[in-house]
Amino acid sequence: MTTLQPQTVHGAMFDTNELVINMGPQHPSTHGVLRVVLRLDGEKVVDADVVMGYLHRGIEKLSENRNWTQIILLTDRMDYVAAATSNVGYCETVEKLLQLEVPRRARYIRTILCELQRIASHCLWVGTHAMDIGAMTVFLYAFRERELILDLFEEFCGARLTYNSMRIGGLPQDIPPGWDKKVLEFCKIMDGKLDEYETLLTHNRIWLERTKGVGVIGGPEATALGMCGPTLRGSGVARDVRKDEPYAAYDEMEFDVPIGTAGDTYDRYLVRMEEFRQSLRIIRQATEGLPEGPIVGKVPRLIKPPAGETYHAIESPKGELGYFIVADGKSTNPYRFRVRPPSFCNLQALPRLVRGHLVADVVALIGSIDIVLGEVDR
Amino acid sequence: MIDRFVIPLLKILVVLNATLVGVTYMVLLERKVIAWAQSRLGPMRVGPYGVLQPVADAIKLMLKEDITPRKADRWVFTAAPIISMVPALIVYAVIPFGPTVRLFGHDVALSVTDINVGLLYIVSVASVGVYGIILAGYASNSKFPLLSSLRASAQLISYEVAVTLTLVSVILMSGTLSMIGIVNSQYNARVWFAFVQPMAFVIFFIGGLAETNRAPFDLPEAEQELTGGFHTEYSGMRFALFFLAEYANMIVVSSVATTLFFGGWLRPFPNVAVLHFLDIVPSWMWFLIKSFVFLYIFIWVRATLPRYRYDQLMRLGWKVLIPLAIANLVVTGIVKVILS
Amino acid sequence: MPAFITSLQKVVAGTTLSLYLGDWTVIVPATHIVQATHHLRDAPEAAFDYLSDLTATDWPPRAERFDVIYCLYSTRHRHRVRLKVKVAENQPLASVTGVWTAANWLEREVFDMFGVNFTGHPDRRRILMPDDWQGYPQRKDYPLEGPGELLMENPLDWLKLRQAREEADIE
Amino acid sequence: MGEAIAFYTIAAFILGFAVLVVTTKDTVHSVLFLVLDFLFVAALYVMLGAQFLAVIQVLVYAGGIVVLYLFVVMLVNLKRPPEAHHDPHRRSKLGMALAAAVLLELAIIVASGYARAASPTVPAAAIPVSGNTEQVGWLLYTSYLIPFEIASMLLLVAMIGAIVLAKREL
Repeated sequence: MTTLQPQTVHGAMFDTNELVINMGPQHPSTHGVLRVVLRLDGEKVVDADVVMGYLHRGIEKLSENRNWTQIILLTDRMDYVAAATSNVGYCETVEKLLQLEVPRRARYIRTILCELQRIASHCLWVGTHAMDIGAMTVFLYAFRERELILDLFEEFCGARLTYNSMRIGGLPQDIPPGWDKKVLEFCKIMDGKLDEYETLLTHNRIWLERTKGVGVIGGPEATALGMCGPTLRGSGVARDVRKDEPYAAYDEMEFDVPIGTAGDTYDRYLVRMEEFRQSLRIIRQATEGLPEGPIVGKVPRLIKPPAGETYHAIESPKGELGYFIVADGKSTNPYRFRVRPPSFCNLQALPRLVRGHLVADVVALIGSIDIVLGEVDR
Repeated sequence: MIDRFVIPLLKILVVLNATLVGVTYMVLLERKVIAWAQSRLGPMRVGPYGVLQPVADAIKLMLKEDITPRKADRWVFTAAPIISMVPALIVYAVIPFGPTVRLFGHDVALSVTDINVGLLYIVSVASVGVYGIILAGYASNSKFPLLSSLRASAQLISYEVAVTLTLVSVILMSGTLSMIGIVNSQYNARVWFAFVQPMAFVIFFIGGLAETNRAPFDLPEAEQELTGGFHTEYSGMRFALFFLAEYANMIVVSSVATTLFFGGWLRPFPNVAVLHFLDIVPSWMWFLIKSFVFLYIFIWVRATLPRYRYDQLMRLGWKVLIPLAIANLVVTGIVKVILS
Repeated sequence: MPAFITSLQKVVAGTTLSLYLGDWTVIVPATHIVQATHHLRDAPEAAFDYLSDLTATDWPPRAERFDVIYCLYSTRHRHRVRLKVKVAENQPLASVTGVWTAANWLEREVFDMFGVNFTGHPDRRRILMPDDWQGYPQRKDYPLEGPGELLMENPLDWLKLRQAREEADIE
Repeated sequence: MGEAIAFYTIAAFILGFAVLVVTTKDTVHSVLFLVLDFLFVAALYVMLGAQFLAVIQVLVYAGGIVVLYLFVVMLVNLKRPPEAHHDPHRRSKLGMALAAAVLLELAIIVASGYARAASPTVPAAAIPVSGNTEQVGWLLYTSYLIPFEIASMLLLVAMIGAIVLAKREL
């Protein structure tokens, strides 16, 4: 059921009828099960309504009935292309509630994992985004490199997609011997491959024509719309949780936050491409300066935070991933578990972005705001 | 009797079968070349290096359920794939694969026929092919195919203008509309027309990409936007016909480009006696090699470039290619008058 | 105490404060929410231009059973505050979509999950659950198994639903 | 003999499709029959040795103009309310009378036309070029230059008019 109805457009001479089409939930470029109802005047989008919930599994409700450790596994299933980041965010929130100190080595490894995850997620983004605009080779190139990251994760925790790679207070296990060498090796490979993607896209005239001036949104408007992450930074707002409210070991890292100027699809693309490089920079620093020491803090046998609530945000590849958790101090599960999903908040901008553009731009914009439906619907 | 009936029929048989086999292998070639471009292997399971993949594809498509949507326009829905396939095949009637050769005691021209308006024949038959796409979109009674068929027909009609104008420049150079005549005039002029009409060739090739709905102009079947385009509702062999028609059209564009701009069956520098040893490669082979190069470029472009947007495509067609083609035509005419 | 809280207390009467784990929480009377949020967004010392999150918590035995929580962030000053409002079931709560457009979907989600009665919302529909869903899943008294489905299996509801689907099909 | 058979077959098809064009209920089908009609007319031209004209017929009419017809028919909502079919101002008798008059005129022309052979305006000997296409070109740019230019002006006017009508803002 949707609110969009086709209307009659009155022209000077003729009246024409609008067309309402359903993009999704089964559509090759809605990145899963998103459904966008478009009201079209010819090929021009007059209005769009986003319908979601097809992947709603009630993770928030589920978590209120699981104990604190079991929830880590559920957080994997939200942003499934960046599962480790969700793990880190959740564990840190609980650590904040428990007022638990995490060892420095664990924080460093978390940083490395988060940044590897960011590269993996951005690989998927650049691949699908380019594919949506018709450049299909980039997709396979990006997946080739994502594969290397998945191998690294597999070596670290045994899983390739849903890692369950964190524990409250630290890590489940230390990194395998030689893993840090492989990470550095990967950084070297990735440097060259990034240039390869950019050769295919950044100065390609068709790519420029398809992305420049498409979905322009200014900084203040984007902020008010609750956009976050690279999507917001593309509009020139230097908002990065890693810099503003540092977590893990980001306060010890040196990196820049790239921001765009025009706020269009091309700037969002450039921001993310630069983020690849900044992530590599962080990984290098963290791997080379990896301190020795324990990997788990002083975690109580029974995890039962005192009554209270907190909101803690981290920078996931998609943007600000926040956890709002209420503990009642009595039971061994959270009283309220709330996720602030970055994809959801970015997706909210979609109707605003597509209005007045063509059907082809809709897919470009869905790609440009980089959503994962697992996280939108939870 | 033999010259009048048997040889033409044999020629039709050979050309038709060669085309169909070529088309199916074109599909394999495309999959392989794109796979190599994307650091993959492509089909490898059916036969050594996947060479029997087209056979498997054909069997699969023929055995698939043939679905007609309930609210579709049944007759038109059935006719549409045929309408798009037939023009793609009958165009081959006028394409010369080689000069007249002597085979088994008969003089055989290596083309099905040579008519004095051959070039116009190709253009007009190709213009009928657009019906297949429009009708497929209409008859499916579904919104995405309809949008796609509108895009396709607008695209075909627009680019046809530019392409036809470039052909006129070639006609001015050759003074004939016969395909064989055009090749012969390139022999007499001692130069391939691509070198005297570079602009026309570039416009023709871009227009050819657009007319065959190939990347970066594959908007009508942009699956990322229109979930498959005008053949969304088709399945089985009817879908295959659209698919084959596209590849057949690609071969047509490559053959026409070869004939008009790259000397058809002529070897490089046909008038230079020193290069006589090149004749060891038969003339029809030269034709195939040249066409193959174009087909390869078709695939290469697809693996490399993103897709244009509808309005950008139209702008390119009407505001860039057509004015350039007209300018090229006028300049050609003026130069021709001055030189004669 | 941050300056914006002092100034908020001057503008809105009846606020309560708490500080836990370094986060400030301000409890505002439900009737003053728009006023308070407007102040927090526009006052130069506050400048909360970013609505990080908007959510709710259900505390069933309490008369004002819902806490509606606004997590605010300022991109200029880089500080946070949590605004909290207590509302009873069916008690109208003014929407803050006029303050931050981001509130649109977040409020829809709170409505969908808790049934908080937002007034003045431009597009108050369910967002994650199907439009014809009964009940509000995130409430503490929402059955965890069985009855939620049974609500849908009420024969009359089923008939209505089926009829609606058939009509949609015909279109 | 063979030629006559071919001619009458083609003529029968042309007439048959023409009847189908006006009698078919579905407008899109009717346009499709029109295409078939044009294709058979082109075949008739080939029989007359006018290959150029045949090819142009297919290119311009079948491949170009009717495509636009199809566009219009497909996109314009043709489902009229039933009362529109009973036009109170419909004058079927007047229509019949006009049709009869036209038929009569045609009959007179045919009957009298067979008596004297039509003389070509330009004798074939006056054309200095050979070949089908060349002859058409020669005639168009010599004896029929003014009609040709007027026709092209007319098309230009029609084109501009269409743009003015359709464009929402110029």
